[in-house]
Amino acid sequence: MPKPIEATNDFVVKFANVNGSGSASANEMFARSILRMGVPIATRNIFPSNIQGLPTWYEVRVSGEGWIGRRGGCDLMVPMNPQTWDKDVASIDQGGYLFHDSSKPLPPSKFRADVNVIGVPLTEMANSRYDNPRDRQLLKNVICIGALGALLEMEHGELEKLVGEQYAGKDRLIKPNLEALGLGRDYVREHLRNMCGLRIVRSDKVGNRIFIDGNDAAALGAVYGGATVAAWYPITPSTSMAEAFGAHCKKLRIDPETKKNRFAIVQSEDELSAIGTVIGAGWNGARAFTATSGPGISLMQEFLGLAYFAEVPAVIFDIQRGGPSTGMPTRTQQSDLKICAYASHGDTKHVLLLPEDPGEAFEFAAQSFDLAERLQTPVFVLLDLDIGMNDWLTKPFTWDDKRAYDRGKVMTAEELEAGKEFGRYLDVDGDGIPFRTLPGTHPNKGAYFTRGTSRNRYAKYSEEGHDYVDNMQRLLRKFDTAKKMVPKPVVRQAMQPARYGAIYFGSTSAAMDEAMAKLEAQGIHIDTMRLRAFPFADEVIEFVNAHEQVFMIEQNRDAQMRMLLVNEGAIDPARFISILHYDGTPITARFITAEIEARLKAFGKPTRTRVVS
Amino acid sequence: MPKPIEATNDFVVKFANVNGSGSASANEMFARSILRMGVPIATRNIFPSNIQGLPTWYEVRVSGEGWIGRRGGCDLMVPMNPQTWDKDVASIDQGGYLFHDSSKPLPPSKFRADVNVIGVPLTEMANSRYDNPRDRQLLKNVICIGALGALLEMEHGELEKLVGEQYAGKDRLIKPNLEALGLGRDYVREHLRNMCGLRIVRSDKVGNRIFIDGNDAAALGAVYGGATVAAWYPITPSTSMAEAFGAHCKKLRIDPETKKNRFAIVQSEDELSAIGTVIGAGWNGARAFTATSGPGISLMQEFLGLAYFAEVPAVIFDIQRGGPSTGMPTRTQQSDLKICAYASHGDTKHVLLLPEDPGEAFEFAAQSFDLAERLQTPVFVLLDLDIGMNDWLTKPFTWDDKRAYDRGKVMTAEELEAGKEFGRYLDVDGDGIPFRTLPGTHPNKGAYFTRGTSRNRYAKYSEEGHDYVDNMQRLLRKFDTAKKMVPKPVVRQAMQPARYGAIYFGSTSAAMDEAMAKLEAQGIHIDTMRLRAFPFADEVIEFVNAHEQVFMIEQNRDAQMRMLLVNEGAIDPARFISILHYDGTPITARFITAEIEARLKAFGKPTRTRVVS
Amino acid sequence: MTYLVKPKFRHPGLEKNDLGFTRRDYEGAISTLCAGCGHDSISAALIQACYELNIEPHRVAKLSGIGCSSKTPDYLLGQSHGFNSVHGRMPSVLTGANLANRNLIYLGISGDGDSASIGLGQFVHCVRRGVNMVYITENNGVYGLTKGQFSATADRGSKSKAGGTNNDAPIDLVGMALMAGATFVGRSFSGDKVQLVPLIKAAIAHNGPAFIDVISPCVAFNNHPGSTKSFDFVREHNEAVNSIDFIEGRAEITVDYAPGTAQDVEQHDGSIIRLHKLHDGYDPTDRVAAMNHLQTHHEAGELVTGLLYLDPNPRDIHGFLRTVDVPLNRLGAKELCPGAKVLESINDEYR
Amino acid sequence: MTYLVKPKFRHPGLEKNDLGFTRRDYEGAISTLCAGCGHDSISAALIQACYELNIEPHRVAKLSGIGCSSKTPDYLLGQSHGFNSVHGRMPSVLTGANLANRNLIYLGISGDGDSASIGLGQFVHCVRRGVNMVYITENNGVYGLTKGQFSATADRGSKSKAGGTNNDAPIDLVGMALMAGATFVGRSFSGDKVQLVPLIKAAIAHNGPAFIDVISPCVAFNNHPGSTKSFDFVREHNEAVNSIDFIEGRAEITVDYAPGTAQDVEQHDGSIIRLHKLHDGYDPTDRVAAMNHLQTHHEAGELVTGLLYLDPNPRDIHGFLRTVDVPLNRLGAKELCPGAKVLESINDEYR
Ligand SMILES: Cc1ncc(C[n+]2csc(CCOP(=O)(O)OP(=O)(O)O)c2C)c(N)n1
Ligand SMILES: Cc1ncc(C[n+]2csc(CCOP(=O)(O)OP(=O)(O)O)c2C)c(N)n1
Ligand code: SF4
Ligand code: SF4
Ligand SMILES: [Mg+2]
Ligand SMILES: [Mg+2]
Repeated sequence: MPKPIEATNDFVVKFANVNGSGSASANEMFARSILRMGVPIATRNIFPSNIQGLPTWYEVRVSGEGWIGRRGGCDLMVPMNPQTWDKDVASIDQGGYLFHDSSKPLPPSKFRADVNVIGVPLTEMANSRYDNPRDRQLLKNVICIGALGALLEMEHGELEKLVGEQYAGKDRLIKPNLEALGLGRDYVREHLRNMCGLRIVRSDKVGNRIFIDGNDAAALGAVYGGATVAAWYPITPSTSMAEAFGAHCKKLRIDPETKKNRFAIVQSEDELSAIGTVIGAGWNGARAFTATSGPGISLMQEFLGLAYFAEVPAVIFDIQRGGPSTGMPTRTQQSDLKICAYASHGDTKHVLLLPEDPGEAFEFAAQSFDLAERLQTPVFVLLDLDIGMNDWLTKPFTWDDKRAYDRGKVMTAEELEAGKEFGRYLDVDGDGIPFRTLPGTHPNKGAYFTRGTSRNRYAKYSEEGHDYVDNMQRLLRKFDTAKKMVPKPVVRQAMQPARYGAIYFGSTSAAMDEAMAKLEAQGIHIDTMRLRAFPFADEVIEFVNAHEQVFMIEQNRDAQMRMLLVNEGAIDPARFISILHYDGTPITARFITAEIEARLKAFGKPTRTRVVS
Repeated sequence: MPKPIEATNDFVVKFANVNGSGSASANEMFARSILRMGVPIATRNIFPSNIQGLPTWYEVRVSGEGWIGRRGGCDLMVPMNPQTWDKDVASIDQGGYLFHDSSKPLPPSKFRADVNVIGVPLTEMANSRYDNPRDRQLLKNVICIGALGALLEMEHGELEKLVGEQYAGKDRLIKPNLEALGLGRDYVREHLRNMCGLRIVRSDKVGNRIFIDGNDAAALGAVYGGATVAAWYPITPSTSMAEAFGAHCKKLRIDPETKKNRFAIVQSEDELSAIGTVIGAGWNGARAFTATSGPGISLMQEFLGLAYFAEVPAVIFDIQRGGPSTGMPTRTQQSDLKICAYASHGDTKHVLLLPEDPGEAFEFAAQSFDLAERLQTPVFVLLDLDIGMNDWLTKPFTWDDKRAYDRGKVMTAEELEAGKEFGRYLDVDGDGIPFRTLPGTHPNKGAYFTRGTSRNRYAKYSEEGHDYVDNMQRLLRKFDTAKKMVPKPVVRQAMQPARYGAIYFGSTSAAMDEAMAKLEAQGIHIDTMRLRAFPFADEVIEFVNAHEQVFMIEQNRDAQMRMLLVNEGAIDPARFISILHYDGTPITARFITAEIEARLKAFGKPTRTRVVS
Repeated sequence: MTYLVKPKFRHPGLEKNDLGFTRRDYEGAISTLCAGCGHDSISAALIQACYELNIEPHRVAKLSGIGCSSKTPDYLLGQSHGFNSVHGRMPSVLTGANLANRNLIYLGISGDGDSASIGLGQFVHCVRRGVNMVYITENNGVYGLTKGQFSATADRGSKSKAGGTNNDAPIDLVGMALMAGATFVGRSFSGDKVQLVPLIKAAIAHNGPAFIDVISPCVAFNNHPGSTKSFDFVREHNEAVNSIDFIEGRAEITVDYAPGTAQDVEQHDGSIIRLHKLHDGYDPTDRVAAMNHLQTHHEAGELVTGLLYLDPNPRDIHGFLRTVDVPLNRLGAKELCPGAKVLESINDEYR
Repeated sequence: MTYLVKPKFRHPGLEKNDLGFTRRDYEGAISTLCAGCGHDSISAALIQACYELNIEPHRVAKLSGIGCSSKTPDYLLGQSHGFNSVHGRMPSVLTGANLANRNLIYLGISGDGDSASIGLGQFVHCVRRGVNMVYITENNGVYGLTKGQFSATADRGSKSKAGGTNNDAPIDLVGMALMAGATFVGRSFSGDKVQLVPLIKAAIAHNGPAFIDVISPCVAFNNHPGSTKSFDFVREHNEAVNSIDFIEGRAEITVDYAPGTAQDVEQHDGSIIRLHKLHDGYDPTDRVAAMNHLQTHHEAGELVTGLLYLDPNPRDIHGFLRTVDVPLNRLGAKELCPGAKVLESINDEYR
């Protein structure tokens, strides 16, 4: 028997459950109580594409140091699903703990010699205390949490407080829940003292951070960003973003006098319709968005080309999942970069925003509407399932009340009346961005016909090659303008001058921070750059050129971001070393460090003098 | 007045007409009669997105040397459309000829001093000879051709022979047409002797070549390649390919006994449906294709990802037009490379075939079905409007009767019965290509469930990361196998060892041949490589690496092929010098030579010693 | 036969409507359609209806898909914004435009290919959401712009110009609209301006999804014997259930009709549709009966035209969604952004 | 209430059908749907129908889109090939499969979201082409797999589990199928196997587009009061127009029925559908009357079930296209490739 793992505020607990069995709320209560003790956590739901009956897991990483990427491994397993028992038990780290419902005896073959078994007769306890089968099921989960809390020496009061908050208003439910918590705690105190080397002690590392999922955050960002029209078609993992937008609007967007809605949400019949409605609304001057995932992006391709070419603002939230095709609908990936950046047939380029977490999802969501209206083009906000559907610790949202919406170049009735020249596709300012007018603006000035065909600067249909080329070149100028408007990359200089750089983006961020700290501690110095948008600011290219070799970390198979960098930045691909993680699980610091270490080993020690020129 | 242009078998005649006015058949007769004199020609229709009333042009390049790319410029203009008269007259080369209907006098301001005016009172002649308005209109065009023939000293007998062939069976029409031809000829002989320095003399440069448009050729290739199911939705410029397939099938694919059809053509309700039907048929073992253009490719994205991931054979003919969006529907471009090569969300790669002319369109069309079934994946045949809708001189089609269709790895009932192991996604041969079975094959062996979700090697649904990764890596291996199966690039070594290379593909070929000959004649030596497929064979990358700088000639704005090369070949983009032509007209040798010369001038003389390392 | 010459807009001097606009103020760019195309007559009818209704031209938004028919918005109401979107997907674009600004008049113009082939789904779904619009299909049974292939409204057995026979069952857009919950449904003929203009006027006054299927022969590709969408065929088989007068709210009603021959229906905005019954017992406010009538007569080879169904008190999408009266595109940060203070308390909910 | 427990397939020993197959030979993988889901009962009915009809399991091809309902082909006929395609686009895939091999039985299984929302266009167009298939929608009024949003078949005013109200007019798939030219149209209820099994059998025997809309409650998201697709609601409002017996061609007909109470309709393959009339005067061979009946009763809040329409002599797409009798996927170069000699003369045409 290996030494039992001992750890304080630094371990992984994993719950194995059956989909639809109602364990989620107890599990989340467990996680949140750790947060309330000031200890950072990262939680991840691993769920199937199914409504009821298939296995789900809930991972809680406790990290006093504040690493909120997925860690991998498991120190304490709570396998409540007989279907996956064997696999779950097998996945425990050596010396780890197996916390199980010991009501029914299991043969020894079902356990492992190198794992510490902790049994609590949860079902027995629940059945002997409660009569109603529903109570038995639900409160069993609560007993379990009470027991776990005691095992990890958590503050029981925090669990109790959460029960109070959760059932505020439904007071009838508070007492049995508190009691169940107590039952679990008492059993452990009585029978299982000092059985577990894992513990949680109060800390102050959470600070004022909030714990929220990215879809919810992005939806709130859309409310703050002034979105009024949303059109969407349900698809995992984007559905909860559209639904959260509705929920926020119902609270925040009701006209106080008339009680009417300052928003319109349409559940479209499919994604073609959803993006069409967004484009129609954008054309007519409302801030509009859709939320979708890969298959939806594929279906929107034709319309996206129209919006690019006819220059209509639109915001698309793509909550990326495992592709291609239906792929792994409940797994995470960063594999829609190419189809978003170059959406549609013909020559096109689109703006992408790449938030790293729910905090930035809120920010970028709000900003995307300014960008879409300023640039008169589709703007993609690329989340992924990991950010979108998991709760993340993130800095609290802020808003500057002095911030005004940038509605872009919209010519007003007054300007038209005053005789200002209007040419819908005229590059008056040299930035490639023309003025537009909104329908209904002026009785006899400024009306124009919007089309997806070639036309001249005054929006008249034209099949002349020079009109077409003129327009296509202006669109390139506009894309150049976008470079300066999108969020800048974030650079972190290593503690010593570094030959190596690393580039990453999106949800890789949390794992990357941790990986870099580990490598730095080992004396491996790497400068990093986090991309936050496409097109790339000039400093992105400069960063690459300033390093001999650049690790390019992505969560897809085909190194899609590398392709964008190489193509748009005219960078020699040989500069890049791709590190690709694409099995559908969130990337881990362990994976990144192992990969980087292996590559460096292959090159020879990183501290040696330059070997590549 | 500049010297009138003198040229034999080397000039451009351009007809300006009104869409829908019935001039096409006379113009084509003019062109074909030149061919019959053994003189190579290249003809191009320039037409609007309209049915009747807007301007069209028909360009006939006469090239004794056999250059069949578009030349540009105009030596002899036949402006029959008052709407575009000014523009047409302005477009004549200095010293060129304006051949017009002089029935109505025009003010001198309508002519040019530096252009030779040749007037024939076509309307007057037709009206005085014919009573019926329809005859007047149609036969005026024939008089015109008779006159032009005489002007260029063509063999009148060839025109007469063509009339006979065209109206074979409608003998009643032959006489008036012959008469009209004669009227035109006689007028010229009488009034306009020696007015024109352009002439056509019999030659033997046409040889046994045929004159056919690429859509027709591709359709015939599909017949020879064994396509039985076609599903399509009309879209310019692909419509005529689908329609030609139907026409060929009606002649070549009727069961001689039952008179029933050995083909099924469905005019689908849109492109999503068309590709769905192709995939359904391919899944069920028929050779199936669709024909479309850019907007259709956009709409097919979701299904293309399914076919990639579920590994279903499908052939897609994309007759490219000007994008993005509806773009320039009646103009040519090579701008669907990226959306085809990387079609759909998630990580995907697709096979592209790139014929240079109708001859290769026939070949590749036939071959595409072998590739699709062998590789069990979508195969794109990329034509463009220039190849697809214009008649080209091309080598005659050939077929080897010993050639068998490669139906790929399909496990038979006998093999299953004999106990051969079947795993739908099992890489039995190490080439990444698994076996499939067809529905209905065997009563209790080999059935499987096809899906777009992740699954294991035995086609069972799986959300396991390792099953997913295993499958995605096999797909990469399969793509690697494809490299060796697709048509090889065609290399042409310069007469002297060359520092510079040039890469091109598709319809650029004709202009490129001519440009290279011209440059070579000037002592500029460039090796060239014509790409014929994606993925790239290893020699493509080797070619690039063997040259200091490589001109990359494309008919799109964003250098899409360069992107594919750089990304897939890990080539430093700095090696490429992009030459991009994308105004919707076919690229010309003049454009290419001018661009290359300009770049070389900027670098310094090409014969100097190496300046770049 | 006037329909064979390109329709010319007559400009009767400086005749002005109540707003002071002449007919010319409602015209657009010069049509590039074929001489004699039915679609041009529909454009003329739309121009006339808008002129007579005293609509401010710039308060109309014209939307279409792709096709000859979908080009026509460019040929009318030059002072209105237009949007020639993508093939078959105009309904969703119109829906979005309407949501952004409820105060304009939305004119959706489409073809049978655009709405019945590629666009069938969007057409039906847009109607079922109750979008307030006038949706017109210029129905010629073929794809004009791609040169005459059958569209989904072509009748089974009808012959193409090239000699082919249509095998697929036809889609009846009027039936579809009725099934999808359209609250104003009419059918007319491009050659019958007398019927069409008041229908359009009534549809514009209607405060919900108004659909008019206008049979509009394609002279280039579908006007031959054997076609069921030719001028001759339509004239022969046209069975109007009623003829209508459209009377704006404020107009006084003076004429009396023999009982049973006319029926007045008042719309939501006070306008009155006076129906002169041509077909015994046809009640256009009874949806089920209307559908039955249509099916029965279609089976008998007749083309039923007129105002086929009307719900005089429809609800539109803004009513369903309870949106504010101010157009959403006019709201600014003041109305839309909850501000920093609210955000602080929201943060608290996530701790 | 048996429908609340997960339907179990009973295996009555080794009972075999005429081909020697047991019921187990018609089963598939274990269902992963919710316990009590209506869809599982439909799978059971399909299994039973195929067993009773003595179909060779591998001669069926099962196709579906995406959704809980679209997963079910995996849970039946494990010896058949299946194709779980993309959302809403199964009809086009099935069309292609059918064209490739006319000799299999094509079973299209879909949901209301899959066929009425995203897939409405494909559904209608597939039907209008006359594809020979059995097309079943497992209709629960919601998107089960994405957790309970309204689908396009939800009735206006019906309430979601989360408390929302549906504003959009419902799509009646049966009405759509009838309008689109389906030659066999039925509606049934997942909880009524007695009605459903013979309907499926008759549909399989039908040589054209056969459509059955099966109301199939979603116990997870749409089985609450206020839903019009709950078990209780359907039971209360179910109005069967007939009940049917399906009699295979070779079976002898022995029983006599009181005149006027039963009607025998013979299908193309000789099989007989015996209709026991439950609703006076309902004639399922009269399409227009069927539509009228449906509309009238739907308006009255009733759910009309049974065999609603049947054309006993349909034509299918292969008939329209005049394809050869041999499946196209069996033809080889010999039949398909015209060869080198022919090519030479083709070359000549282009000189
Ligand atoms: C996605 C897409 N597919 C195909 C086309 C080609 N196309 C243009 S118009 C048209 C059909 C138009 O038919 P209809 O709507 O009936 O209009 P009509 O020309 O008959 O008035 C088609 C197929 C297109 N523009 N876009
Ligand atoms: C293109 C696309 N959009 C959205 C989805 C997500 N999605 C999966 S199933 C489904 C709805 C299924 O509803 P229905 O067909 O009624 O089946 P049910 O689950 O109710 O049986 C949706 C929207 C998808 N898979 N693909
Ligand atoms: S082709 Fe037909 S629909 Fe198009 S403009 Fe001509 S007549 Fe009209
Ligand atoms: S969610 Fe509804 S439709 Fe899906 S399996 Fe469960 S009960 Fe059936
Ligand atoms: Mg049409
Ligand atoms: Mg459903």
